[in-house]
Amino acid sequence: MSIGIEHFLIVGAILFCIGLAVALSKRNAIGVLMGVELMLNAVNITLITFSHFAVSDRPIAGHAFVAFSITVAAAEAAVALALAMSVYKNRETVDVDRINLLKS
Amino acid sequence: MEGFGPTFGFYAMSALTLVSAGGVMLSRNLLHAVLFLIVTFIGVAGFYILLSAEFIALAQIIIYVGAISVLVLFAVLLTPRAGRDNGETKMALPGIFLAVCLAAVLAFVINDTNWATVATSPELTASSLGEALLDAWALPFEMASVLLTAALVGAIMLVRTPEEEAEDALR
Amino acid sequence: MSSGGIKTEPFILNIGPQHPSTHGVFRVKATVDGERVIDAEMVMGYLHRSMEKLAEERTYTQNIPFTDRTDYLSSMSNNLGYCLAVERLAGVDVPARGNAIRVIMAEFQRLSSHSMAIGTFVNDTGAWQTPVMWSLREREYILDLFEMTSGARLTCNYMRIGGVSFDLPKEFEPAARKVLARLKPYLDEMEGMLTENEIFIVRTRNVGVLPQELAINSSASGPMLRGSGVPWDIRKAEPYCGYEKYDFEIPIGYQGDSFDRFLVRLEEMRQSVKIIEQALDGLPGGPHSTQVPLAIRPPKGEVYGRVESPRGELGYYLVSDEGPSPYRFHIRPPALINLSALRAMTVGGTIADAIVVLGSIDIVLGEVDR
Amino acid sequence: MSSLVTSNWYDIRDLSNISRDILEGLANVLPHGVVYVLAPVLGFIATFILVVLPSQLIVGVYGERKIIGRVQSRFGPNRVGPFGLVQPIADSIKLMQKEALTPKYADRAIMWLAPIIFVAPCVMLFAVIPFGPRMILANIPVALLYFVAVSSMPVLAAFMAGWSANNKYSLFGAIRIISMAVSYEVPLVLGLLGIVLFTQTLSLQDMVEWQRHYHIWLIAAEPVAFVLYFIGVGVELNRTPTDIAEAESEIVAGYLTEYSGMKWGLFYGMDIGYALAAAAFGSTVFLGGWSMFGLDHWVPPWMIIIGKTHLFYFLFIWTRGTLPRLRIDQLMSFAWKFMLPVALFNLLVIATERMIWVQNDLADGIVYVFAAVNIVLALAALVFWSRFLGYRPENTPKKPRMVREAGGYVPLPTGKETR
Repeated sequence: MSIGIEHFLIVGAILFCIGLAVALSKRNAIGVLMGVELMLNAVNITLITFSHFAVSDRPIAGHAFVAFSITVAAAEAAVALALAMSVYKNRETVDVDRINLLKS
Repeated sequence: MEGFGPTFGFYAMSALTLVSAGGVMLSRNLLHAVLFLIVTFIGVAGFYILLSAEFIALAQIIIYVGAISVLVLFAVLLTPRAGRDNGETKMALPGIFLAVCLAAVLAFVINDTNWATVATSPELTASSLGEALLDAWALPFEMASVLLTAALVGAIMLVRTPEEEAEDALR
Repeated sequence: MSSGGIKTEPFILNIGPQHPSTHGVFRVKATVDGERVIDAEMVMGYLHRSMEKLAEERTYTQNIPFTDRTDYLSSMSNNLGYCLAVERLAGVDVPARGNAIRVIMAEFQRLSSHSMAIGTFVNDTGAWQTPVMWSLREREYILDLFEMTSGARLTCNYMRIGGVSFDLPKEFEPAARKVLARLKPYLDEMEGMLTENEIFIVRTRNVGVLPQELAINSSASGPMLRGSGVPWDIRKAEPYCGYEKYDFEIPIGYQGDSFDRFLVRLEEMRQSVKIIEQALDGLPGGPHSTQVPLAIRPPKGEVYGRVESPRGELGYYLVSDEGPSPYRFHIRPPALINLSALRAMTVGGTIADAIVVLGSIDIVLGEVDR
Repeated sequence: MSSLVTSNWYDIRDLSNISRDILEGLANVLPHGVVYVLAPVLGFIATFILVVLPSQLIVGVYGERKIIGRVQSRFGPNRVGPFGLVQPIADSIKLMQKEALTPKYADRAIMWLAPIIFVAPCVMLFAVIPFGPRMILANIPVALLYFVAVSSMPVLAAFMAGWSANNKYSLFGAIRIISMAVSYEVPLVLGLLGIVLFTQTLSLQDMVEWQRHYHIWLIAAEPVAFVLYFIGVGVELNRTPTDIAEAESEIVAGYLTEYSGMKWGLFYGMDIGYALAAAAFGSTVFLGGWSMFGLDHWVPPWMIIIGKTHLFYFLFIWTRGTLPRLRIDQLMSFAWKFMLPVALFNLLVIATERMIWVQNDLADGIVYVFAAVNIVLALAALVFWSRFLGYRPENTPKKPRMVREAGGYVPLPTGKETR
């Protein structure tokens, strides 16, 4: 039995969909953020998989892309959490359903 | 990828990653969800090692497990006890339905495509990654550093209290 | 972890009654916001043994052991304060040798108590047991001297109305000089280790500041008051036992923080060494005690006698109705009254600061709760 | 790699010979493939039995208690067995007999998991430490990163322990430990980055080879990195003067408050295990690892590295026995205001030196010049930066004021004495 590119891609896809479901369904802003992190990780798995398996003249591109992705994810997590804190400070809730300033 | 070791590793890692990702979805306690998320990150790092990307795997553990999850833990602890449930919104069912549909489509595409793969994977080391980052991707690399600085400043500005702003205004 | 704009719910942290650094069974109900203490309520009385009431059923002489057990780290000073009050009430004179022995013992007691206070204080700042072990080591030598004279190490019960219970043994003086010779380098060592230690300084400087006015208004005494820069010492202000004959100085602090209180205690130990040396040099002969009846019946009246105990002004208020036991027996415990300023000193600091402040007050719960 | 050891199994300078011979012997007997599974297991057990366990019991528990005892002018354990040597075993037997309590409202699953998660990374850390030219369990090319990554795990375990106990003191410990770990990881990694710049490798074995080749230890070449490592790792390990997360006098025992019995014992034992791992890593990177200026030809290299590890560990014990504890905000500002700028400055200096070295194609001896320059710069940075941040030790009065008469106010001195 051998493990090929499809196996890794399937895992990445499932992880992405779980992340999407979490991000779409959670009420807590921090929960939504966790879903987004899961999706980013799923994408990273896919990138590394392609870098490992796919035919390419420059396979290191996948690794480089993942390095950037992790960097951006770190920045994104910091800013998103700061936003959540800031929203909580002003509205005293992190419930995304109740953050509806634009609704009259 | 042949042999018992990689196969076993793959299934073990898949089980670990996907089960704990499901835990993020299902657990009622937000802190449990964060802990499941950490396990997911470790599982993803395991995948990277299976794909012989050790440097990325360890960076994943340092950044995700060591820093991002700690940040999330902090955010959870700073919200009051009432804000620590992990419930769903009204739009949960459509969201989950959408995710399932997407999973089906992706699975179909992945199975249907005839992937062109290499027989022997290239040897990708940390030093080759470093050379690539400073050679082909020098501009994105510098921009990432600018982004990090901007995020740092932005995060600090967002969580500043009115008193601190007043203090700075007086200066 | 200050949370300026974020509305957080402060929570109540019970420091004590079972806690490693409350020096006994004392409880601070601290309301904390993150690490910061925003309110502190003291709860005491866990060790109350109703000594003041019990003392009304016993004769004046029988009450002396009670005073041992209030402040169990400085039993000699407590004995002395009580005996002075009774002597003043009954009009008993103490022979010169008795007074000199009393001074020697009280000052040795101050050395042992301050040594313990500094040790536990540094322990509260987080030094892992080392300073307290060193302090205990030096204290043991002093306790050996007490054992030599009174037969007991901790609760000595040595002073009597009219003098002391036994004369000094022959071997006391050389032994005492040996202990003093040992103490001087130890004090230098302790001073060098702690006043040069940057971590210790940042932990204690500007922590638990007690301003002069507040110190006086809360009627703090002892090293607490002197640390705030008020030169008040009963030994100078109202000399007893012939303290006016000895040459010593009062150390006072700069701004009343924990570090100042530490400095004052350390310097007081040096001054005590100086006093003991003078007393040993000029030790007069003669009887060590005047004979008083065992069931002494002082004339009707009331008296307040006070001494400078290691913790501050220790006062005994006695009312006599010409009976064999006091009609009213009241103690002014310095530790309790020094503790009353705790809230003002801890609020606004962190939890770690509160522990340091509590350590710098040097409380003995046996005295606080009596 | 190195040709200094023979490959005879009796050459105890390299214990891997023995294990290799055992494995080859087994390979003839056992079916094909089994020996490959057996090898890591055997290596793991061997490492654990040979290094971790005795170090931990004899040096970690007994040595620490004995040395701390001497520091505190007492004897330390001297009752159980000769010189009290059996004390650690007696302690662990006692701990196993005790009941491991779980509070009623604790999060049982996490509270049960936390000690296990705390233990596992400790043993993993020893896998990348080279104990000899070939005595290394996993000679992975990114060993330095591996070490940093794995050592960030126990922090999470400690957080889980503190949070799950549902105790306010535990929660304080948990919050403190994660904030400390996040703050100190940054200067620590920046310090190690300077090492990587000089040695051009992430592999610990190659670092040892580098130090052998240039006949200099990296502690001399980069003193700032060593200081950053020592302080940073001390914070992460919760060693005094930075044992803020389990500050006994403040928050009882921090995240360990509600643990008892062998669960507490695991935390306690693994604390020492982590300290030993950090010491082994530190002596590999900074103190030349198993090499010793040619002495490694005569003495088994694993003896040298274990000796250095214990020497390094002695530093931890020494600071623990002598220093008071910092406050959490002071520790944080020390990390961000002092250590981070110094680490960045150090990195700049190292990078410049490396550039000069490479571009001018200088001889090997230039390392000594760089070492001298770095030591001078380290001292200068220490003095200058601390003065810049407002460190004025001469303003702290060392003696109280003295008066002769009681009574009245003595006005407060103005100006300089207050800081």
